[in-house]
Amino acid sequence: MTGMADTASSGGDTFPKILLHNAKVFEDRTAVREKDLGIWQSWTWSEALDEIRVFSLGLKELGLKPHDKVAIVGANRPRLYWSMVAAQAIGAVPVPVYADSVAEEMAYVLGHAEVRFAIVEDQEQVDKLLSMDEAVPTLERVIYDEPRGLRDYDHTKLHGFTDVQDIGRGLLASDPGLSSAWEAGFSEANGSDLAVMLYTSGTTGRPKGVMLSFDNLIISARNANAFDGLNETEEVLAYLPMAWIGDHVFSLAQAFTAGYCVNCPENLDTVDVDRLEIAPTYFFAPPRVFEMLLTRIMVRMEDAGRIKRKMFDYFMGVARRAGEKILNGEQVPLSDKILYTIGEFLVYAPLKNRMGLTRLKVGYTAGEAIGPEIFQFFRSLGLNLKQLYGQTEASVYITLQPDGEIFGDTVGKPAPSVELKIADTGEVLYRSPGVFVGYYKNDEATRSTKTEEGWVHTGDAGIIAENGHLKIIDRAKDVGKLTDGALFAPKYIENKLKFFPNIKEAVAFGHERDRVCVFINIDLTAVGSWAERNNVNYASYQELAAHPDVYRMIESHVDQVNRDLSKEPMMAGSQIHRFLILHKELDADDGELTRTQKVRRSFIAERYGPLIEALYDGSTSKHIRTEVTFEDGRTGAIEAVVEIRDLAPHAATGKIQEAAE
Amino acid sequence: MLYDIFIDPFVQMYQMPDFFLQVLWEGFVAGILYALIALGFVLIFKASGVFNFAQGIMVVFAGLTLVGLHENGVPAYLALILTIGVMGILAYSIERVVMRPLVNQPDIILLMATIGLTYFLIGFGEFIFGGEPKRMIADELGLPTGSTAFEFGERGLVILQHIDVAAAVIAIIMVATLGVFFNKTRIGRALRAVADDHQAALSVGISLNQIWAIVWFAAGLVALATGIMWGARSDVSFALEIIAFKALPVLILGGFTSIPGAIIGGLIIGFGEKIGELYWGGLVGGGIESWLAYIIALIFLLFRPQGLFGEKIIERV
Amino acid sequence: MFYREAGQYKTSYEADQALFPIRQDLVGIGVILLVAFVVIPLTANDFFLASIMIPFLVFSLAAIGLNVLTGFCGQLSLGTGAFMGVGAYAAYKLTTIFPDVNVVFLVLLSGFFAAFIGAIFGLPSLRIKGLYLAVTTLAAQFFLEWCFIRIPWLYNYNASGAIEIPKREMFGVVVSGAEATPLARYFVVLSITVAIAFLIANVLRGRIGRSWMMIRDMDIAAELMGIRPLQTKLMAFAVSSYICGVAGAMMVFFWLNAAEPSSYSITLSFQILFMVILGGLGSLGGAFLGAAFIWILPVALKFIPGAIGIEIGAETVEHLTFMVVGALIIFFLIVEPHGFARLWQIAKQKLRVWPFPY
Amino acid sequence: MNAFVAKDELPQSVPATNSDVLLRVDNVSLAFGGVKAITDISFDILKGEIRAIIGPNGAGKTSMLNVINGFYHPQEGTITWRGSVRSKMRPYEAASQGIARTFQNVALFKGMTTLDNIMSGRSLKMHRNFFWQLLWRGPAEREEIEHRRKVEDIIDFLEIQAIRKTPVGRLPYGLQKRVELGRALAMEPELLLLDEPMAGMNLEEKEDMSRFILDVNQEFGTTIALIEHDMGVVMDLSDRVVVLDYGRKIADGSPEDVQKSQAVIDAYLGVSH
Repeated sequence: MTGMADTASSGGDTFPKILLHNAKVFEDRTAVREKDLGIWQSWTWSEALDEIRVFSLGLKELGLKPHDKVAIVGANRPRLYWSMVAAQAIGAVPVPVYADSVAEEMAYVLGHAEVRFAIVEDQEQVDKLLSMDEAVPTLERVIYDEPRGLRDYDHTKLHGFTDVQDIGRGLLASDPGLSSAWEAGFSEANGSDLAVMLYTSGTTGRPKGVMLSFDNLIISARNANAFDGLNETEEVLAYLPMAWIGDHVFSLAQAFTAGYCVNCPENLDTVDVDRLEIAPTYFFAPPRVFEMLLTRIMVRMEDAGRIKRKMFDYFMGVARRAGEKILNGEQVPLSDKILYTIGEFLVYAPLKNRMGLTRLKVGYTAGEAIGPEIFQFFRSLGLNLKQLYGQTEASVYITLQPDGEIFGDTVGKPAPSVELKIADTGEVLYRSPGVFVGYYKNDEATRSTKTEEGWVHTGDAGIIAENGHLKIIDRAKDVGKLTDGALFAPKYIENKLKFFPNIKEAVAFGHERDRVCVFINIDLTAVGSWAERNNVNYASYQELAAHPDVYRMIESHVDQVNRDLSKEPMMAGSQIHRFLILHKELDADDGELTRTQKVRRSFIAERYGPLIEALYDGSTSKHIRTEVTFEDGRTGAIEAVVEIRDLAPHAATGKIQEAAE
Repeated sequence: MLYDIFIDPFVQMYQMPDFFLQVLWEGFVAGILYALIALGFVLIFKASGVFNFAQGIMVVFAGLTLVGLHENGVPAYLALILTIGVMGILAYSIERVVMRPLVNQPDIILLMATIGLTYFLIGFGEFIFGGEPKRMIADELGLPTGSTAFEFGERGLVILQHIDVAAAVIAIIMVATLGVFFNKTRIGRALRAVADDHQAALSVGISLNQIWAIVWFAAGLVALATGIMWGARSDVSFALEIIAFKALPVLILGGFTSIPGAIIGGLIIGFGEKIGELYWGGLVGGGIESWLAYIIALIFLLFRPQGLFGEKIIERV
Repeated sequence: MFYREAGQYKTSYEADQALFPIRQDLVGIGVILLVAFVVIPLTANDFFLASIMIPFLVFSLAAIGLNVLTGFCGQLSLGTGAFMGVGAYAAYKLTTIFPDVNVVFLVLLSGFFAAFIGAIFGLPSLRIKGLYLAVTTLAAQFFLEWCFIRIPWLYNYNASGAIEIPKREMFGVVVSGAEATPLARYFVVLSITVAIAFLIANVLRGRIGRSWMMIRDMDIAAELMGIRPLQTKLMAFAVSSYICGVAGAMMVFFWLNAAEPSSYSITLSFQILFMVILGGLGSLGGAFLGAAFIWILPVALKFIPGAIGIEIGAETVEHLTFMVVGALIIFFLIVEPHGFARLWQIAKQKLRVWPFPY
Repeated sequence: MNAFVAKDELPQSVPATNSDVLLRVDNVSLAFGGVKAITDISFDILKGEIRAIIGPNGAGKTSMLNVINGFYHPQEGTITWRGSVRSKMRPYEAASQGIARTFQNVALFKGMTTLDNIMSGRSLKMHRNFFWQLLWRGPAEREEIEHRRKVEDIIDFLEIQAIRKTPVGRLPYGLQKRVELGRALAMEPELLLLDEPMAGMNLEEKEDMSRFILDVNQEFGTTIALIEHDMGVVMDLSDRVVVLDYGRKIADGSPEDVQKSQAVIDAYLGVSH
């Protein structure tokens, strides 16, 4: 484990300073690529500096002042990343915002942050911002990257990215000394200054603005780089929302501190192809991405010829048996080693190639628990996939799995320079250099989250296993009790359900009730493909969800979960007694999921109140009418009669002494 | 020079009318035979849209089978019947093995397949019957031989080979039969329906496969007749295959789908070729028969791309 | 399976439009060229060079020529043999008239005569399409064949009526005539074929190649995009005939040594057409595959009975070869009407997405 | 012009000054072997407008487009293009004068990729001769890249990046239509003729396509003449509408006026819609 990295020695303590440093040290190394107009347009570090410099000068000319807040709205684009650093060079604070959030949500964030400038991707975002005049009275200027469709807009408040750059370029041409003046402008800034504000989407209440200093980000990033030995040769794909701390650290903080290259995909439809082309060496994805990759592999292999499928199954068996051990450097029989080598040629390497993970050095997953089978699948292919546990408030890193110490059910050991403790309530607390400065304009929340001594409440309940690894059970506030006193950890149950590819989401109920019941959301891709193979006809999601065969299949999954639960003494009491399959997909547009695709339990409980009632009053079906929002913003309603199934729980079999864990 | 081209031939025609008549007769007979081959093409093209390159080799194959059977001691008429049977089996096999799997493929692929078929039949025919030319069993089949000379004018003679007369008669009978077949019989009408619209034909309950087997069989019969006639004039050999190429300009002239077109086209080519060869050929060293038909067809195409009896193609976008 | 494309990203249009944008393909081509230029000359015997490789390459080039016209521009031609003959006779006349000029240069020059003749016979293509056009090209075939027989000047009034290739040297090495070694001929043929294949690949990926394909895929739309149909088609005829002409000249200069008019008969036209169709219309690689199939298969077939110890007369073998080739042609047309190139494409796609089916 | 003969109840278009007229059709008639497809039709298309041509099936709309871009030659009447009366011209000449079009039934080059299809629209703007093409390296490649950039802009504009290298034959119909529009745009036409650009599309695709058409009109200032069946789309998109029925013009004017015209209502009621 490496100690705290030295900030002064390698580049500087703010991103603008590091940029200057990188432009000197890495000069002609590619800093950023974007698939645009069919090819990977590339910029070296020195070109990036030039771009950022002129843009920054232009921003200043337009009136951007230190401590101003600058909203950044859009998909991952080099110019938007540059905008953040350009703003920081003036002393302003970038506030990346989720580009797909609805206008109202965005207006709240921008209003709360009191942004003066906004730098956005395209017409869609411009329209959104222009409609927020009242909600965001501070907003003075909107700068857009993509001019299409904006030609006829009133340009008094509106500027093109390149126009702003041209202003800067013009100034620079007329006054050559401006460049050094610009550099002098941020030389006085230091690591304790505010670097960025990220709004956490939060499962409840209004988003909170997490203020992070340069020190928070840069020290955390350097520690993480040292931990996994990342350097300027890495390639990463920037495809996760820019407003999310993960992307901010991976695609900006770590990229700047390590000097590696960030690749922006062409658009959301082409991420898979773009990943294949770039073959990132360092890759981060939430579990759902890995789930999707695995589901797609399995679905496609279902369509493969028999021989090929046999071969695939056989070698995946070999991989399951030996792959992880080989990756961990453990001893395996020679026969397995040989078989694994053949499998590598026939199956594993081609699979990794198709996923674009051939060159992967380190991969991380976090955000939610990943299904052990999914996790194991990727590791057994020889991919160094690891879990980490992090938060926006911690500048990501709280715990990390060190190489060779990978356990599916834990999230690793404390990251470098991170202290960890478990409160009496079971809640996990940590203290680290990455700990945030505070919530913006919300001291109360800051005080309740961060103690005087700098310990931060994660809000998660967890335990530290004997090997020193942290194991997360659930949200601290979500862990409840059944009326018979048995522990009820809804997320734990839901995750077990979601590990089945056919189940996309699950919502468990049971706190202060006599038994556990769940809502289940089927995965349309997986179940649809299953239906096709089994000649199950359906016209709509709703029809498929209500199909008796689907019910039968899901019932077997639930039963399997019950069997698993019955083996765990602490959980045996919370087996699922009843379940139903929801007639619609849970959707962020309807407020059922957060923007990061987490279920909003209380909202769902309220919305589907009649169904919960039905689950507990013993009825076998229930009529429900639900308001929905379509993609284009219109609303409508769908109605359905949802069937409810009962299951018999399994007898508890776990040994009682394990209950201590 | 210009005299040789534009005046002299006509002067000759006038001066030696008997020779001219003889040439015309030769042209007529050749034309009839071309027309017979073209007829085979048209039958298949009309019903299945396949440009059957193997028609030429089918002629040879039919002739060889007939002669070959007779050589092995089968009486002539029985051999004829057996040959008809063989052509039936061939038609059925082609439909089954070649045409059915290739249904709905582009024209050129079907054309290629028939050329592949040609190769196969050449190999097969030579393998069974050997490659040497054989004499057609015209006598045994009761076809007339010998010739009759008609005196013409003061000193001229026009000689008619009986076999040629028989050929002409048989050709006319075949065309008439086919005409009746197409217009009066149920299958014939079905065939025409297929030619017009495959879907429509299917919807009235006619099996395309049956129809194809039938047209290939019909084409096989035409081939047999052609083989006998042509064989009686020269010999039955694989050299006959080349006459298949002669049918192409005939088809261009007559249109790919028209039976009367095939006849008239055949006659035009037959007359044109003989007259061209005998009156103009000498000017350029002779042998122009080999390409004259094509040049005639080519020139013709430039002015009427759809052939004499083809339908006008209106391009639409 | 062998295609590991991850990490092959293009940062410029040059790289994106390269002839072989996938690295593995580039390596594959490199290996093939290495085998062709180094391994085969070092290991092959004279029979293999003279009876298999040289004709294979000559036919490949001819198939490329026809493919330009038929596969890329959509104009069916049955006159390939004759256009090859034009090249052969032109080169023969040229080398008799200018005995001191480099023979390879003359062979390449002779293609222009074929191109000119080809363009003339391409004129009807403005009005005539499909099978009808094929028939007009047959006119070219028979007319030109007739010329080869009836114009003694073309074969220098030889009593045999055939052209006999004189001895010619290049850089001090005999490359044509009876004395030339198979190895020397092989290098000349290989170099010309590879060079022309490469150059024509360039044309095909650019504006002109695209205009041909536009005519092929939908001539009306092409015209509405500003393509002049006649110009474009004539150019395809000319380029195609040039290549065929060069192939025809190579055929007699570096392979047969002597040729009669019947060497360039309709049979040759069909042979080349088969190579193109079975190889795959619209694929340069397919031209090589098709040529290999049509040329090498019969040669191989002749050896099979002997190899497995059955004594069959030469004639019978000949007949059987015809049958087998004919049957195989039909078989392949049924299995994959788009030719070996498509089979290779499918196989390649399978290898690229391995282990997935798509 | 016989505008006064029993036609005064028809909505007439506002007379435009000559300089604004991009194309004028005067008294054009077209017949195929005695069957009249178009009878004595006159109308004009102004620079920068979106002009819709509507009418029941078989009204002669497509024939009209075919006349405009030179595919059919009318037996009677004249066509004035950019102020000069046009004599008989071949379609490729029309193309070189800045008229591009799309087709009712997608007429893409099926054997080529999306990229190549759109590149084919640049044919007229590319000039490197055969010998440069042989060499590729150098001028031919530079020219290719120069045009590739423009084509990539169009791909970006139409949001079809994901299908750039897909053979068009494999694309769903809606996308094919979009590629075809891209191909026409690549010609940088002055007048763009769209033959039922939204036929067979679902609602979402129609909305996308409408947006593209409007964007093309506004961003590039391209004049557009389009045939469309969906009256909603026509009313939303077009500046002026000309209505044909049985090869004759029955109305001409703003969408609102045309909608009110009795002749149009009759024509549309006469056929099942």
